[in-house]
Amino acid sequence: MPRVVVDVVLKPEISDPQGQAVLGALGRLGHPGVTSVRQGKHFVLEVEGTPDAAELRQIAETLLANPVIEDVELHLPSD
Amino acid sequence: MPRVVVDVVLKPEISDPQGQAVLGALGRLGHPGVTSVRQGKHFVLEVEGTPDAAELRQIAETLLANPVIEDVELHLPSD
Amino acid sequence: MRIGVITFPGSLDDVDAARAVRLAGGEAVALWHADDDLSGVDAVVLPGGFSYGDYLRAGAIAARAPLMRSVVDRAHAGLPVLGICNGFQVLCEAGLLPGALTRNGHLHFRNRDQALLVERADTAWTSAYTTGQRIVVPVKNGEGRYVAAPAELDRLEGEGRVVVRYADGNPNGSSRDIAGVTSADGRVVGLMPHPEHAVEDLTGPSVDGLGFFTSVLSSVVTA
Amino acid sequence: MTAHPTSPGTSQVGGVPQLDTVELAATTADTEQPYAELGLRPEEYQEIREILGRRPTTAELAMYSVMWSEHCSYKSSRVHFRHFADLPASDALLVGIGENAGVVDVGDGYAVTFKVESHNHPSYVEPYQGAATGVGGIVRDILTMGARPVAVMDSLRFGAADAPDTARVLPGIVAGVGGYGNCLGLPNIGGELLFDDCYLGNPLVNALCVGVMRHGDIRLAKAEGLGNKVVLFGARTGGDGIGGVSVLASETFDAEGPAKRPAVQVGDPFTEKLLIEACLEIFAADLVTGIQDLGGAGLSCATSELASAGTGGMHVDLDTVPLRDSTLTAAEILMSESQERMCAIVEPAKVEEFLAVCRKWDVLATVIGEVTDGDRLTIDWHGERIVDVPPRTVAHGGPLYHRPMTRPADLDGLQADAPPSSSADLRADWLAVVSSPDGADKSWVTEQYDRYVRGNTVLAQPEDAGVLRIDEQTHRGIALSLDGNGRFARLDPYTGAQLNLAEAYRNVAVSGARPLAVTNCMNFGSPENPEVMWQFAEAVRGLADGCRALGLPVTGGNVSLYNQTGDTAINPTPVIGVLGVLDDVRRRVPTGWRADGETVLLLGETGAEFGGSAWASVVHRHLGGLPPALDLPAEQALAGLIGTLATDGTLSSAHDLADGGLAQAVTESALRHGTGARLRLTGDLTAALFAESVARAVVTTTRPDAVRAAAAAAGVPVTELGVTGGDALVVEDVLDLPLAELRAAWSATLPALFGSPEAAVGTVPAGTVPTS
Ligand SMILES: Nc1ncnc2c1ncn2[C@@H]1O[C@H](COP(=O)(O)OP(=O)(O)O)[C@@H](O)[C@H]1O
Ligand SMILES: [Mg+2]
Repeated sequence: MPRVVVDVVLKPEISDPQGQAVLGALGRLGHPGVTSVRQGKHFVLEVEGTPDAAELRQIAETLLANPVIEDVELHLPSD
Repeated sequence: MPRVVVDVVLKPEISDPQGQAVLGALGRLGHPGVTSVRQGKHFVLEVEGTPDAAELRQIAETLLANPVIEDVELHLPSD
Repeated sequence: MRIGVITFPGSLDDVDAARAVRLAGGEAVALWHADDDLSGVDAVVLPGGFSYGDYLRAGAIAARAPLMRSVVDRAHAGLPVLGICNGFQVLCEAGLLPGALTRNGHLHFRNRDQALLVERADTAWTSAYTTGQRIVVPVKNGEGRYVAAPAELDRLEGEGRVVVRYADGNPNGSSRDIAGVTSADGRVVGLMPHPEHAVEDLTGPSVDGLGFFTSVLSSVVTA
Repeated sequence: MTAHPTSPGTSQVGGVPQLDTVELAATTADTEQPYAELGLRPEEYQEIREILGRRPTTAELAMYSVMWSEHCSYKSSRVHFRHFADLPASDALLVGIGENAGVVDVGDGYAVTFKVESHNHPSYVEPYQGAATGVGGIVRDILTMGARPVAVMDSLRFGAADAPDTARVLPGIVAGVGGYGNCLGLPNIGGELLFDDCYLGNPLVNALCVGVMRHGDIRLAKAEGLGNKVVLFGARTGGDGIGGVSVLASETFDAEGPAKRPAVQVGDPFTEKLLIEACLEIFAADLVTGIQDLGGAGLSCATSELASAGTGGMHVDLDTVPLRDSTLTAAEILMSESQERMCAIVEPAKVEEFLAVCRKWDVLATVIGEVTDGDRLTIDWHGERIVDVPPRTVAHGGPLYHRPMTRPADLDGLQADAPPSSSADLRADWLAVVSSPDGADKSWVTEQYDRYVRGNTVLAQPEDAGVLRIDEQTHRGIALSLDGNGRFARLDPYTGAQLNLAEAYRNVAVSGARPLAVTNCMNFGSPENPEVMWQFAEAVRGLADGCRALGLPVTGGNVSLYNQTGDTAINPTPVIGVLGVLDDVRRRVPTGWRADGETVLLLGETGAEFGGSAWASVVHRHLGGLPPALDLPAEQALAGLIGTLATDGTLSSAHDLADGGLAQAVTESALRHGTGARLRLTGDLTAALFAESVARAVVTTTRPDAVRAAAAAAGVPVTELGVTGGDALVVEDVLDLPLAELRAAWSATLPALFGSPEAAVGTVPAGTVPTS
């Protein structure tokens, strides 16, 4: 069954306390080489038949992400 | 600066209430073609210098994910 | 005066909102998310809770409920709508109010008695207060950090759309201490703190929250 | 589905996997079965063979093994419960021990059900989900009785506050308790947070839930009525937690944690919330004849318990169970501890309506079987019979051990080792006690819990007891307290259990309520250690004797054994919950001082009792001597006195004295609303401030003469301590503690250890941060 992956990330201007917390923990645990962490969401969808790119883009942009604060990366099976 | 992406997904046998809720919403919103949704976390790390694959794997598997319930997919810049 | 209180799957403070409506002197009408019609109510409250578990994003799935289409249509025609906590999140997700509510800056759920300053005492839900009045009501949320692009925040401030602001400390890292905002016409109000938990001496930190519910009664009468 | 050490697969016959049926089992007596791996002893396996007259099938073996585990069968502890059963009948008790939870009459036709349960080992393995599913499980027990769950409480114990593993488990456990309860819309109205080295590697997570119903609404877990349908509803069944709770809770962890690492369950509070609303609608429409939640041992437990409590048998078609993972074996489906599931017995004519209510709430519901005549529980899978057992033997036929018991060899030495009895610096000791992790402000934890939801919370943490209104017209209400003290129980488990009971009773009484009934969670080490078994037996005997003296029934509870790391057991830790009733919640008595100029009185008598005290522990790192002397008649007199004074509104505040003595109590009363006091103490000042003598409370009033008169009539000694007011706690000629200094010391401790909630950056590793 075709799998579609959607990654949702916060817009750069929106602060990300979860990413910040991870970055802080990495520093304390001795990984100073990591200089920035941003945390987003990762969706894996299974689709029946041929995925309809337009429909999936609409799902990703209007339901899976909130366009006020988030951006979307859509990975269709052909990608 | 090199970017490393880590996707954290629930192990297949662990239930995913969040994915279930999204799937339910998709059904109600008229997208019956999507038959399964799993929700995970998506981390984008920026690393200074050349990323050390072993160190990053350790970070991903012990800090970003809880190995009791989650699996990790690590995408290094060269991937 | 009939005030509808919508129950979504996972709504929790619907019983509290209905009680607050009754104590204010209104009639609380239970509305169900899956229905289409608002049963002719004069105003609507979207209560707190965790609709759909707050899975995906707080309020995101509830904002797409069938009844919300009617709420959006009627709100554009001036129906007073109050969103409390999860209800505020739903109103933002439904596009009735600007901005978004995100994970608290400290990453914890936070329940405490919170001081607020009322900045707009002329909306449908705040006319019982005076501008600058200080009130104390509970705040309790895990995703209550109000955010919007800086330019959008400037615009909202410029238009006087901030209804209540946190005082004596910001419980969740909200931009510019914003606790609640209104639509341009002052009929739709959303806030993270819970006025419905401050309506009785016995159970609340104060009775400061009752004003939201008495306000709408007079606003409906005069509308 | 990855292979699991405790999940028996299909049997191999000539290298070909073949379904293990009853028929096959009857003809293959010699097939080797992995009973030991499943936690059964050879003689237990033998007994199963005798019961069945053949070897068990793979599926039957799975059922017996989980149901006969320590966790589900109470095989080590059950013989000691006769002490509870022997208690005199109580008029208030509507349903006693043996059901999912006991039920108590609280007047005006209302009934209250409450119970406390442990989720210790799962919370160690996965703090957030372990604690969350602990709350979920106890809520379903309460729901099953027919009640609307109305509040939760949590009692938490960790290793040293600054130990790295405490930093690993505490934030997740607190977030899990809050995450689940908040999302269900249940106010958290109290609990405990304590630290002791003995809990390192074995934290205790005990959760209590309380529910309210009308007398007529009580439901029981029984399958009756030939032809009635068995309906499974709630979440799908998955491969999570197979053998989880039961196996995990019936095993000792070594330093690396559990040897077997069962898949952990992930809680879904949203589904549970829908389950609650659907059940309450189903109850209101009278659509079930019996109901049972699925907790430990999952379907094995629900089907065998329902069937054995009923009059007939039961047949289940396992292929109808909705699965999340189609590769599960029959045995795995029977053992799965997937959360948020319930099982109901429904008359055929009501099935459609039942399913319609479930649809309304988006709850998946499936008819999986029916009540049969005869007395067998039969289960089919892929058209073959894989289970055919007498259900009682699974549910209640488990082994009963009379484990050997010996008084701990070190106890005499421990009791002889009395703590110091005099303070070198009262002021420094005071600050040390109230800023110790046990004495410090708990709001770092309790602010993560919703206390307001449902709008009936009259008192919640940090008050002595949680108080809830249950009727808005009559103002009837209930009070609850949950208390334990592992130090007292370590020094003397018999007296210690009674002291814990006395403390919970006192907490309920000082809030203005009349104590009515008791629940308990017994947290102990390995029952295979005779010294631990002795501690357990003594604690149970003590609790029962205490309840007899106070005239209170034990309505139920839970036993958690194997709480130890390697060979070292935790302190014996009975956690006791007491339920009380208030005829009018407007008469509740809070702990805090609000007004200046009120008289501060001490009720009760103080002796130089420091054994097991917080002061000895914090200041001298000492545990030894005898715990304070028990005086249950004095507790009753104090409770009666405060009840009288609450009813006529004479008291402005009341706060019981327990851990940390008077110093701790007045610190809390003063800091509640920022009102100080001037006190004058006489005699032995160390005892006056830090002794933990029982049956005491500090009260404030504007009518001290009325209090004195009532106390004299009740035979309760009264000492005038001073007057409220000012911004310091002053003990004349002894010390002066500005409230600002006191508050800084008291409130800084937990944020310093676990991260300031104001800081944008948390301390929680991402793996334990839930993504919602
Ligand atoms: N320490 C105890 N004191 C009194 N009753 C107990 C205790 N431990 C268990 N019980 C009772 O034994 C019965 C079975 O307990 P349990 O198997 O934990 O129930 P459930 O599976 O419904 O959670 C219940 O009635 C419970 O209240
Ligand atoms: Mg049960």
